[in-house]
Amino acid sequence: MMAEKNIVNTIHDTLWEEMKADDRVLILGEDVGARGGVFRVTAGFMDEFGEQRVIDTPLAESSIVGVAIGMALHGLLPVAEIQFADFIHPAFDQLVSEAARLRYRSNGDFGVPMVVRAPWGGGVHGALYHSQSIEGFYGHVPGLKVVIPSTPHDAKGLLRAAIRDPDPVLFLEHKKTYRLIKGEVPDDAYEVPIGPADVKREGQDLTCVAYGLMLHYCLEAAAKLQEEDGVSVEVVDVRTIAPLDRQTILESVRKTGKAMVVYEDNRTYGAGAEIVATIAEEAMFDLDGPLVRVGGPDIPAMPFSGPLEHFYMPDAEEIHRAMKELAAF
Amino acid sequence: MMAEKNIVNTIHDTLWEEMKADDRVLILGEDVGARGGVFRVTAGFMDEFGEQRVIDTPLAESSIVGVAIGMALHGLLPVAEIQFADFIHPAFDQLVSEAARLRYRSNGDFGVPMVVRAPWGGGVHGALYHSQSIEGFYGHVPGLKVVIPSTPHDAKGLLRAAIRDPDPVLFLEHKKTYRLIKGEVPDDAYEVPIGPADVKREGQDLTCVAYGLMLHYCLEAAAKLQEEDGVSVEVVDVRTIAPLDRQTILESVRKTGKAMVVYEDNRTYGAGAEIVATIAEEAMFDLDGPLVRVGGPDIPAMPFSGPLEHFYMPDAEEIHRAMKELAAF
Amino acid sequence: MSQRVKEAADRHSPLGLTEDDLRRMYRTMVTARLCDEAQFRLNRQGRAPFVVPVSGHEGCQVATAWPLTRGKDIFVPYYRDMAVCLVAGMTPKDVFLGVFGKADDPSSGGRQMPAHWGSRRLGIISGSSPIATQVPHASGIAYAMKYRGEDAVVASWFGDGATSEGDWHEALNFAGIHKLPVVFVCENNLYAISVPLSKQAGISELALRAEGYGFSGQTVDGNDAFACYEAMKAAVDRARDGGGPTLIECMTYRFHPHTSDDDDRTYRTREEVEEAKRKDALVIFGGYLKDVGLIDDDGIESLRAELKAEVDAAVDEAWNAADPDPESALRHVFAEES
Amino acid sequence: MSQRVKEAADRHSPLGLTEDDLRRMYRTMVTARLCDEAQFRLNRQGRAPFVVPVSGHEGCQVATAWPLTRGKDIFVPYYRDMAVCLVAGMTPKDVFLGVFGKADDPSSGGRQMPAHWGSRRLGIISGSSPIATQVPHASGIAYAMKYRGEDAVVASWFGDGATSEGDWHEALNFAGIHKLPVVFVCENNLYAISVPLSKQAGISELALRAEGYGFSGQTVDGNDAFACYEAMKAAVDRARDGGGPTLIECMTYRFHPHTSDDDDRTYRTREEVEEAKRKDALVIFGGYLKDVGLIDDDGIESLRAELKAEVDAAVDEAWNAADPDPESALRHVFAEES
Ligand SMILES: Cc1ncc(C[n+]2csc(CCOP(=O)(O)OP(=O)(O)O)c2C)c(N)n1
Ligand SMILES: Cc1ncc(C[n+]2csc(CCOP(=O)(O)OP(=O)(O)O)c2C)c(N)n1
Ligand SMILES: [Mg+2]
Ligand SMILES: [Mg+2]
Repeated sequence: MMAEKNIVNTIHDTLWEEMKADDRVLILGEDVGARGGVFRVTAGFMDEFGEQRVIDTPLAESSIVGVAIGMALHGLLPVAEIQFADFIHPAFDQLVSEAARLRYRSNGDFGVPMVVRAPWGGGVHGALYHSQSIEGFYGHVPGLKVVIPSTPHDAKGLLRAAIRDPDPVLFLEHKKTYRLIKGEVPDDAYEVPIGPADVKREGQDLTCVAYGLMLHYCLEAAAKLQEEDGVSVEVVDVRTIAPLDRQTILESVRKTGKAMVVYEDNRTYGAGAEIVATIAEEAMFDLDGPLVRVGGPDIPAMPFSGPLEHFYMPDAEEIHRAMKELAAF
Repeated sequence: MMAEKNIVNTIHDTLWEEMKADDRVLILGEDVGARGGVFRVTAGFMDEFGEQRVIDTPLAESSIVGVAIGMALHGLLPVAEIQFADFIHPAFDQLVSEAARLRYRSNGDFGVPMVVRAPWGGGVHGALYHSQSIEGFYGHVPGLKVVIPSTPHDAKGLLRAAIRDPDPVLFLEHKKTYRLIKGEVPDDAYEVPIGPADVKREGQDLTCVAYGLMLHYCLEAAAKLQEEDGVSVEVVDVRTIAPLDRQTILESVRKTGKAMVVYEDNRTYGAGAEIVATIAEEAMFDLDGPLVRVGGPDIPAMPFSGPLEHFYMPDAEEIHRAMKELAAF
Repeated sequence: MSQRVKEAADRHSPLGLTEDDLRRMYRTMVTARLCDEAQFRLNRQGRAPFVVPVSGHEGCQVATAWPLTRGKDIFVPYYRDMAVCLVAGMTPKDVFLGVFGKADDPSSGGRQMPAHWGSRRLGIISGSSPIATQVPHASGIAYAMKYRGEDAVVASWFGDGATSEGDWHEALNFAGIHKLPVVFVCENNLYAISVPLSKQAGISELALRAEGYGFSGQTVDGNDAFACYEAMKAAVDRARDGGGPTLIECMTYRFHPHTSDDDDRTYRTREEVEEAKRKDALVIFGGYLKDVGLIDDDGIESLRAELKAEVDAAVDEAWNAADPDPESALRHVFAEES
Repeated sequence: MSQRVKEAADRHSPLGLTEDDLRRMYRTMVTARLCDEAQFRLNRQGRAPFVVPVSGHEGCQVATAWPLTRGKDIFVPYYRDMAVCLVAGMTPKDVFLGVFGKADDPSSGGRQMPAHWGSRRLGIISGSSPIATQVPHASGIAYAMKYRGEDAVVASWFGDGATSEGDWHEALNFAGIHKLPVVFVCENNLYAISVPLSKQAGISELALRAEGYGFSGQTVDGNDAFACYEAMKAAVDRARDGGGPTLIECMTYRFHPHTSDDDDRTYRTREEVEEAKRKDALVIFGGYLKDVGLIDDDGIESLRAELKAEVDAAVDEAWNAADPDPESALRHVFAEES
């Protein structure tokens, strides 16, 4: 059995099923209760599962994560929601110093089976503080897993895997894909393993690595390039930012001989840098073209006004141009 | 006039001179007063400048930075000390969302002339929470400048430049270099500009890019390789992590045709990734050898026990081995 | 007898408020209300993608901003504070330049969402979206004022939700230790978006926390502009005289959803909202002006009409103003060589 | 008359403390003191690079840890809490395995600095260096206990400096809202390294802050083990009975520098330190045991000798234990397949 769903509904339904299946699972965050979350991801949850399991927290992200860590240390499986990824910064210390280090520092004695969900990304008129990418910060934190589903299918499978994972998982949901991206979601209880990247489109001439909203722009650009110029682009969905699946990326690059990486975060020191560096170190001699990065400009964040936001966001045209150029090299 | 000094004394003296020269400059942090700082960087300051200018703050990093921002917004030039870089994480939000964005979000109307000093780095038996590298996080924050002096000469010049800079500067001092590294420090009032990287050793055969303690290990390894094998290595001191001086690095790589990057931070998604990616994108066709990264392992942080800490830290031998291998390629 | 009544009725003179003050305070409250009505109209018309309402808060905002001295004291508001910023010197046109994200938006040149106020010229510190981050800035500014020996005061405004953030605690603690010239104003509207006060704190009067920082706190009726003014005036004078900080909590209510993106029917009954609207500070303050003979119903009507014309004109001017140049997105990451 | 004196003298029975309790409490305090003396000796000998002293805190630590039930309740200590951890079940050997960073160190296998306690088996939550981060964990654990309907309680210990961190505020606020079974214990030794209480807070009794979170706070003499025990016992019972959190502040003093890396002469007069040592909780508690005839001076001497022999043996065993295998540094980043 399958159903066509968008990503918000998929996450809503998956969380609902997980709550039904295991009462160790509970949800905490700002406005997750009566309001059902500002994106309606937990709509109806409080009525169904009660205030004890669907906790409207005080406006304090550090304690949302810190309290969730405590719950995870005492037998529960908390799923914390940070209302916007931009507001996770006050919890940086609890995530980096505590969640990510508890197992390591206790030599394996303690673990923190916690999921922290955060809607991220731009192109939604959210301005400087409702548009940010944060995977560059958290991907660099050993002990923390960072996943970014880009399709409804992966959203369900990765969320189930994240809730079952014995370690802390930062689960990033791109806001613009929430309702924009629809797809088939199997009814059965499957998991998409945390770790493996996924080839979302097979190709021979060029490898394009991306995740989040940009993955869809890359698929759009790849289709256009196939159509118009007969160039076949392989599009790899990173899917798990950390730990990074180097093998899948390198296999694709070795096959096509050309690689580009696309991400919407500020370009410099962003996640794409590690991917490019990995390819350069491991597969440079398999390349017959330059390594190309398409990323957001190095400005503090995405401005509000339409023209400024549009200036910030990489789009399918820009990606198509870069692909075409690289293919022609 | 010159004097031979170590880095701690240089920073002490430079801060002292700045305080003498401009009463808008003040210092705030934990134990900076009577205690003179846990590394004695502000020893004697409270007696000389008074409690109003040398502020022992409450144990609260977010407010150390947040209050310093307020001071900077109202005509002062605060120099905040975070006792150990590992403890800057609670201030992540004030640094990223506030200090780094105030000028941008106000369209240039406001600025935050603030310096945040933080002793960082490992190899000092500091264990998980007194050994961390943080430049990978903050280098990725447009609006924030991140500098890392590795010699007494640069420490003075960069600190003077940082205090005079109209924007927020994160000033990272490697703990192990504090007393280990001595050098000539001119008495005159010079600045080392924020931005330019510095070729610390000229060479023809290979470029080695590093900063902090690793820079010195690289210089040591380079000398050994010159001596034993007549290989001439050019060692580039990044010195300013952000904004990154790509030009100096690329010029060196184009000259030598071989490049390696060394850093003690966790390897994956660390600052070295951006440097390698930059070289790969801009200079791949000038390379006649693989791009090599030497970095710390991807474990949460440096353990306490001697054998474990030693396992973590890259050292001159390991770097020498990598250099020799690359040179021989 | 009528004499006694008049005296009993006179609440402003004892507070040092002139009739001119009353007129200008009322004008500002009404202007804020009209800007709010206009921005929601624009939002429904699809001309303003996102707006942040002030309605319900105008009384306590104008009354707590009034005791500050423009050009000397500093305002550290949050997004809800349109009326605070009007007192500080912003105009309806400034408000709508922000709403439309235009190049001349004084707060951010269209970079930030509407209602993210800021202006160096007016002494309004640029605010962000993250809640409570501005409160430590106020403490730092107050420290600088004291350090520089200025006879100035800084005030910071925030909501009830903001009091839960670590930054809020750290800011008040720092201010208390150094007895800084700062006034913290909590606009307690009983909700942080949908989260009710009972889930925000284990107490019902947040002003209670001031004692834990070594200064005094006071809870006042936010619909009673005079009560708000009296508390704020005393706090500002005390701060200016070296008496240290004060926490003032104004019990108020937000008439509209949290923002144009919110649907408050999921968490507030209509009865509760209607009940609150019956205590509208604007109506109460207008009523007082009538009682003391400063205005009558016709006067209120014509004033509304006059101000509405102003607001409508501001909307048109702002609407026709230029958008930012796309390339300008690259500017002001760092200071520019001048 | 002597009857009345005896009653006056008997402080333990009314608290439900048996003579066996008193003996074991005293043993634990003395053991902690002896471990402290040993670790500083080792530090001077260059055998222990870094040690964290407990001396001065033993009384309030043992007394506040005592009311918890091992195997059921949870301990969330900070680095100063050697005596808390001895009550929880750690042994001197465990302490020195940590001091020497050995493979069998139960807290971290030599990965963390000494005094970074932790043991799932003993119900001691692994602690880090960052101050106050453990306090929200305690609130989360307490929430889980309540959610699971356990008849358990969690206690979190921290210093005076910790109360300034945002995390501390957020943790207490959360606990107060949900009336959680948690006790917050502040070991107020008047300094955070060198920063005196007057620069840490605008108040002198931190327990005052509890009211701002909707529960009660109490300041007790940390040198009076019975006062500490009485307050803690009441708080633990209240928490277990659904009465919610309590903040207990024990006024104590650190006899040694902050750590072996510190030099406290820069910020504390020797007179102040000597004065504090004259109020040593250990001596006072021993004195009480003598008053009630449970021990005499010879007994105290022989007990010290007996325990010192134990500690010295523990030092030797720990010293001779194996170091961690270097390669093992790569383990436990994530859960390992079992
Ligand atoms: C750090 C942070 N977390 C979450 C948000 C999302 N958010 C915006 S406003 C708001 C509620 C604020 O409530 P309150 O402080 O009471 O002010 P009010 O809107 O009621 O005036 C929330 C949760 C945010 N902006 N910043
Ligand atoms: C977040 C953080 N900031 C700074 C430090 C450095 N530091 C370690 S202990 C300490 C003082 C703690 O004082 P207090 O909480 O009173 O506990 P005490 O040591 O007095 O028992 C400081 C500043 C730290 N460990 N963590
Ligand atoms: Mg509110
Ligand atoms: Mg202390």
